[in-house]
Amino acid sequence: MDLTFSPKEIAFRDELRGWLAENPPAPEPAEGGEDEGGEGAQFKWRRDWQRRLYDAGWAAPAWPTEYGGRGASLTESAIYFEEIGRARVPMAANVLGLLLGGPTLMVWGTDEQKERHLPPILSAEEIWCQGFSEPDAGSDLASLKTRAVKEGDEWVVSGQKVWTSGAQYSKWCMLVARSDNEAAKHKGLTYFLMDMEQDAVQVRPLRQITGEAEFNELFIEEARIPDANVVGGVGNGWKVALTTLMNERAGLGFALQIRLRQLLDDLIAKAAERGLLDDARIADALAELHVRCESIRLLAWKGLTDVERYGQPGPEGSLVKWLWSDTNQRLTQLAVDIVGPEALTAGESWSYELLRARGNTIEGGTTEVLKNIVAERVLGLPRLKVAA
Amino acid sequence: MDLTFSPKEIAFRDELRGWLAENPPAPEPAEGGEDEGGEGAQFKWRRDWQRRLYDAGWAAPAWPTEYGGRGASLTESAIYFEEIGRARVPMAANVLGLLLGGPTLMVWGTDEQKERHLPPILSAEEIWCQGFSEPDAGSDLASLKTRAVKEGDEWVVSGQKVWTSGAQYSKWCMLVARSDNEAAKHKGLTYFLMDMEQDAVQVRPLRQITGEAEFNELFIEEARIPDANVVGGVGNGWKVALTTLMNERAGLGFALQIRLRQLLDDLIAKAAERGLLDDARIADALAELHVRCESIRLLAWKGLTDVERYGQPGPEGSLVKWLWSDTNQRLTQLAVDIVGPEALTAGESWSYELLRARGNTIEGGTTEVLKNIVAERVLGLPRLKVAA
Amino acid sequence: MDFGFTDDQRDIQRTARDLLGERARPERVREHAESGRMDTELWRELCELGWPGIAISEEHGGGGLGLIELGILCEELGRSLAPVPFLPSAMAAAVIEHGGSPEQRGRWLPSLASGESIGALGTALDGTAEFVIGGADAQVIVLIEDDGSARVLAADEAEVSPLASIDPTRSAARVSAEDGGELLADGCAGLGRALVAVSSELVGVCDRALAMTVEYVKERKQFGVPVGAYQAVSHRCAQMLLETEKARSTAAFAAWTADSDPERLAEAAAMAKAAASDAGREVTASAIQAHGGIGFTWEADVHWLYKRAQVDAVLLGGAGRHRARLAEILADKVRASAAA
Amino acid sequence: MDFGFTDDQRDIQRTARDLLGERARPERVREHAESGRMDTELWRELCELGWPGIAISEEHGGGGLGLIELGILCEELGRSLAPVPFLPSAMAAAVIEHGGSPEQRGRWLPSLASGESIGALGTALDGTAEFVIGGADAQVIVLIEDDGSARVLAADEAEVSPLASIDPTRSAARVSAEDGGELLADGCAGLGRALVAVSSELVGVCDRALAMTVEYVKERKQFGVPVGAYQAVSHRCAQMLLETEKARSTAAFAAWTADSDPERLAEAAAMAKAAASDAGREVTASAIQAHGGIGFTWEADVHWLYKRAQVDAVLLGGAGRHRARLAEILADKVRASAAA
Repeated sequence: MDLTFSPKEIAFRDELRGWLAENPPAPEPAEGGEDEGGEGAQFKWRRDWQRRLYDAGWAAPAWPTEYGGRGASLTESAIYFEEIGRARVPMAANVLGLLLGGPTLMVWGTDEQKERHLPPILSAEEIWCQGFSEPDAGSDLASLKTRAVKEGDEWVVSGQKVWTSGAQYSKWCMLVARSDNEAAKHKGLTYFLMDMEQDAVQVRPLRQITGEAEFNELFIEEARIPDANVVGGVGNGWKVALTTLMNERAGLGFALQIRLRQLLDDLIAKAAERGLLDDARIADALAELHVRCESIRLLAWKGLTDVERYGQPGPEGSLVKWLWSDTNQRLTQLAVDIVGPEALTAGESWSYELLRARGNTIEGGTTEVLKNIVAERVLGLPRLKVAA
Repeated sequence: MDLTFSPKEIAFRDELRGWLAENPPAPEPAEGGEDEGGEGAQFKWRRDWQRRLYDAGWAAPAWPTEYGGRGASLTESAIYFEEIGRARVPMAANVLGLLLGGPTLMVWGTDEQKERHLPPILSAEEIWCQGFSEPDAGSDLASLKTRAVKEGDEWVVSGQKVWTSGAQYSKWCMLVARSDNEAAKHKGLTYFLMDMEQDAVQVRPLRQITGEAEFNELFIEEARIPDANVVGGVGNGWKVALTTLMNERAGLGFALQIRLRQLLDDLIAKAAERGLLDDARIADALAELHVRCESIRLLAWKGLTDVERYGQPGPEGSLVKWLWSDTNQRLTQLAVDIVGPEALTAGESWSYELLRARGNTIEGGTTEVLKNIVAERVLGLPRLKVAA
Repeated sequence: MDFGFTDDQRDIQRTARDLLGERARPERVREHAESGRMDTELWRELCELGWPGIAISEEHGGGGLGLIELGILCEELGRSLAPVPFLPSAMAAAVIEHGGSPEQRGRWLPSLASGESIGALGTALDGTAEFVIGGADAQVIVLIEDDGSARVLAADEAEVSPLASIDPTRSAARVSAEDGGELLADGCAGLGRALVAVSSELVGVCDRALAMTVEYVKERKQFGVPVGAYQAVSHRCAQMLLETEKARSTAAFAAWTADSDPERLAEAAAMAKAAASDAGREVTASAIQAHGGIGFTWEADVHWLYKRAQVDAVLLGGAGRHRARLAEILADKVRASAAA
Repeated sequence: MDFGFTDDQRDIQRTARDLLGERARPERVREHAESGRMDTELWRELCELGWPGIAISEEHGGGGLGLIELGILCEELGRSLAPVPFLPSAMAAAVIEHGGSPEQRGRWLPSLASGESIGALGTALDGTAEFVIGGADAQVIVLIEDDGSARVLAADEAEVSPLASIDPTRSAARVSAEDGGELLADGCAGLGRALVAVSSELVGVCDRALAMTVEYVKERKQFGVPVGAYQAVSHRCAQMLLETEKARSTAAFAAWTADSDPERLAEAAAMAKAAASDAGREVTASAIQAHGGIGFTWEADVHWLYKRAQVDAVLLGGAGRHRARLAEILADKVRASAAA
């Protein structure tokens, strides 16, 4: 057991930290203000920021050097996200392309696909979005209904997707659709790259309880996808999608964990300012959040050790996501008690955090699904078979 | 809405309270010390106490006057249990006969059965126990395996029962057994009165985590039961047993609720003595227990209103039992923090309460089963059908 | 001992529910919430029906009914989230009626009873209340200071700065008045009643959140069966019911004490607010979770309940503050019994 | 950054688990618990293997290993509930080694390292410790007062009254000594290590409770399927794992700081004890519940884990006390950063 960084890792961290200090992002623009191309000022800001990361070689350090990354180790990659979070810089515009699309192509893509797609992902020239969820499928990937029918060397795709973030800015969508109605439920799926720039694809923003629209619905009516844009082979979509999902939590976890730490530090400072650290009830609740925050950090790093020692990330990662989301909800709720009713003023950052946190236990795997995963895959408990 | 007692109810309460004040039970004997007939000193004490209640007409006020009760209303019956709890007198020896056996016979028994059995139940001359649960059935009454086979005008019964309290002192057992293997699961059950005084019935004490043995296992090997001891008809055991179970919680709930109140008052006094009411964390936890205690009291009385207005007790009673058991566990756990490690000394009453409380969420319907009942019968949610 | 409503009370409940079911449909509530305006048409209608004055004495133009009846209306309004300033106005009236002099009652209550004036009640520190529900619409504002003293002010005697609360079905404002207004004889006498009113509203919010959830999870299927069949969901719903019933029973008890056993009101009101504040937060959060992704959307409407619950939960002090108050009452009892 | 054990550490873990799996079978533990005697035979064997001295410096006859290795043994002993006084003895040794003078270390440590003496550690008020684990078997008793001062006493210098703890797998006593004994230079220096030791034991208790539960709910059927398939049970098990892993990760971190970053030990030890105390109570209570009626019986053995967890949870202060300590540390940090 050694909970220190190696000299190489420290050098990596210091280089990044130095670069971030010398290259602060532009000030965050106000919400709204769509420009001519329909790109919001906020998104443009994030795209500009990714370009600067790209120019400096910091857009995707975990990618192999041959694809423009730095071949960073898992630990270095975690350090990268910790530092990105710590510096409070914006999220790279093409985060889904960098974290999910790119890595999925590296595993399953053809040489042509890699050559064609990886460079514009990295440079934020082409934004990617993810079309997995459907309104009627929820946590149940195997019951997807979007249908793909082969016509010559094209696929004709119709259906509806939901929870696609960044769809309005995206050139490509990682789409999972049913290409074979006869095959067993998850065997008939195929993974496509769908060009978003066609009339057959309509994007409708999905407003959430915070009032903003981070996500979208996609309405797809006879969209055309060339056969060359199948990833990983026809009928293999389930497996390819799992690769994407596996990558989903790994890196972001470290950024989220740091964000939680920052919120907690802000809250402790606020409590101190109001003299509430002398209230044993508040002090107890804050200390409990501190313990949880540290547990999340430790469990995240421990998960990394397991990957480095035994290969693939284990389902234990579900514990981190579960604990993080629950803790963020408790933290933002406690903030209302510490800050006072003013925290419930719209536009106040605490009120935003409170509302946004409600999504944490739903997005990226509901807590209920995570508990199922833990029970079945970590503890080996029998799977519940239900009869209709 | 009127949360006061009527003059008649107040008179009832005052009469009982006066009688209890003038007729305190004998001092509680030490544990152990079996007498010749195998009756523990504690049980003899409880039997003597019931005889005194009986002589004064206070053994079962809810029973109709024709059977030796007072025809007390539901509210008076609740008052009875509150006062019994408040006076900290022992539990009547034949509590299962008084609360379950007698009332079940009154609904389902023949005139001969009532005449034969009700008087000795009331006087504690013949003690009753309940033989429903089985080792492999748990919460699933329909899967009982104890078998009853008709031979002439007798039934021959074999099987195993568990969680029968007071079996070693009992003359009669309310036994549910499978009398028809062909019928659908819960249709093949019959409710019997089994004479415990036969060699075919062996009682083995079941030691629990407190070290004592409140409960027993019954091993039944070809016990004989005359056909005249069938209650409610052959094949009707499911319905008859439900009558018993319905009665199980109604009265005792009020005694338990008062007991909880007393424990909480003791704990608050202890906290005050140690200056811990000034600790905001402890004060908060105690106040929360106070709110829960009061909610239990209110919900229990509210349930009674519903019965008086709409007939049968509703499944809302499950809420009271669930909340009570959870609260008692929290209370006894908090006691350890308030009293200190001394509370973990065996023989200390707080250590007994802590250990005994663990059974509360299991006995008389596990919390999991109660939640199922609330979900299905109160909220009308669909029942989960599982496939093996 | 009877926990049920009287026939009259049941009539009030049924009438209110029917009326609001008709006049405060979700679309209408959303429309007003999105534009941040109160529903003046509905408010006028409620005023004509005498709702604002239901618990104000007949002497001052009210209906002269009790807190149980007031609680019934609060619960129904909470259930519908109707965008009207009923609760703040009723709370202000309660504090004036039970803590004011005969002159003050005569001066302020009639217009509150008729709905001609809208009232608001806020807790202040040195003359400033940071967050007063209904404050932006009010003509009559009562400020209670930390020391328990209370003043009634006409809105133009105070500096009123509207705030955008997360719950736009009701206005909010920062209210500041260093001096001015009339000191009430007993600032706290009506506070218990105000606490019961907001607790009752929270009961309505919880009840609706549970009802919406039950309806949703019976329909929504996952892996081929309604999600409500899964224990992860069904036990969550059972827990929501338990929390709601705890809040409901303590609020009902507190309402009863107000009219029939006022010495116990302080304790009962603290209990009710503690139970209702916790229930409001937990039940509405659970409602969002049980709705899954849909629950996080603006369109699902369940978030309005969450937002109302969040605001009500801290109104006149959160659960923690009321449990602290209860602990003081419990400590007093211990001291009293030790002295006896 | 590596959270894994070294090969040597894994060897220690495996050897300990194998040995205790053989020598501290449930029947044997129950037999000793029921008769209230320590397992002297097993203790002798562990002494021969050098267990009691594992973290005592070689200079004083110990193995000179670190707190991670000590924690591994504590965890395994917690898992098996072996009726030996390892934990109290190790805690006493840690406080003497890190807070005593060279003379004191030379006087007391060698016999604790060899197991010739048994140690115990208790927190006292004015010379009296109400509940000292291992106190009835100890020859060397360390008492830490509320003010942080600590004394080492030979058992015959104190009044030792054995107590029947609810956990009879280990002795307990009330220890009183108004004066006498040797004052340690720094009473608190070793306290963090003692906290890590008991936290590690709790991790073992949780781990075993979870393992027993998982095994049971896979086998036990209700309504035709294993109860472990129901979410009410499977999600409970998942929660048990989460609590256990929180305790495990914070205990491991604290053990690591003790050897490699001692300035952070006070904070890390408080975190570990807070997390482990809560986990111990919750996980073992859940284990009983998931076992249903069987779990409430004496024969099921799961209650021994509950009892050990209850005692360990309050040992050297419960979760609440350690969170209060953490809050002080957090407040100090805020003050420091404000001053900077």
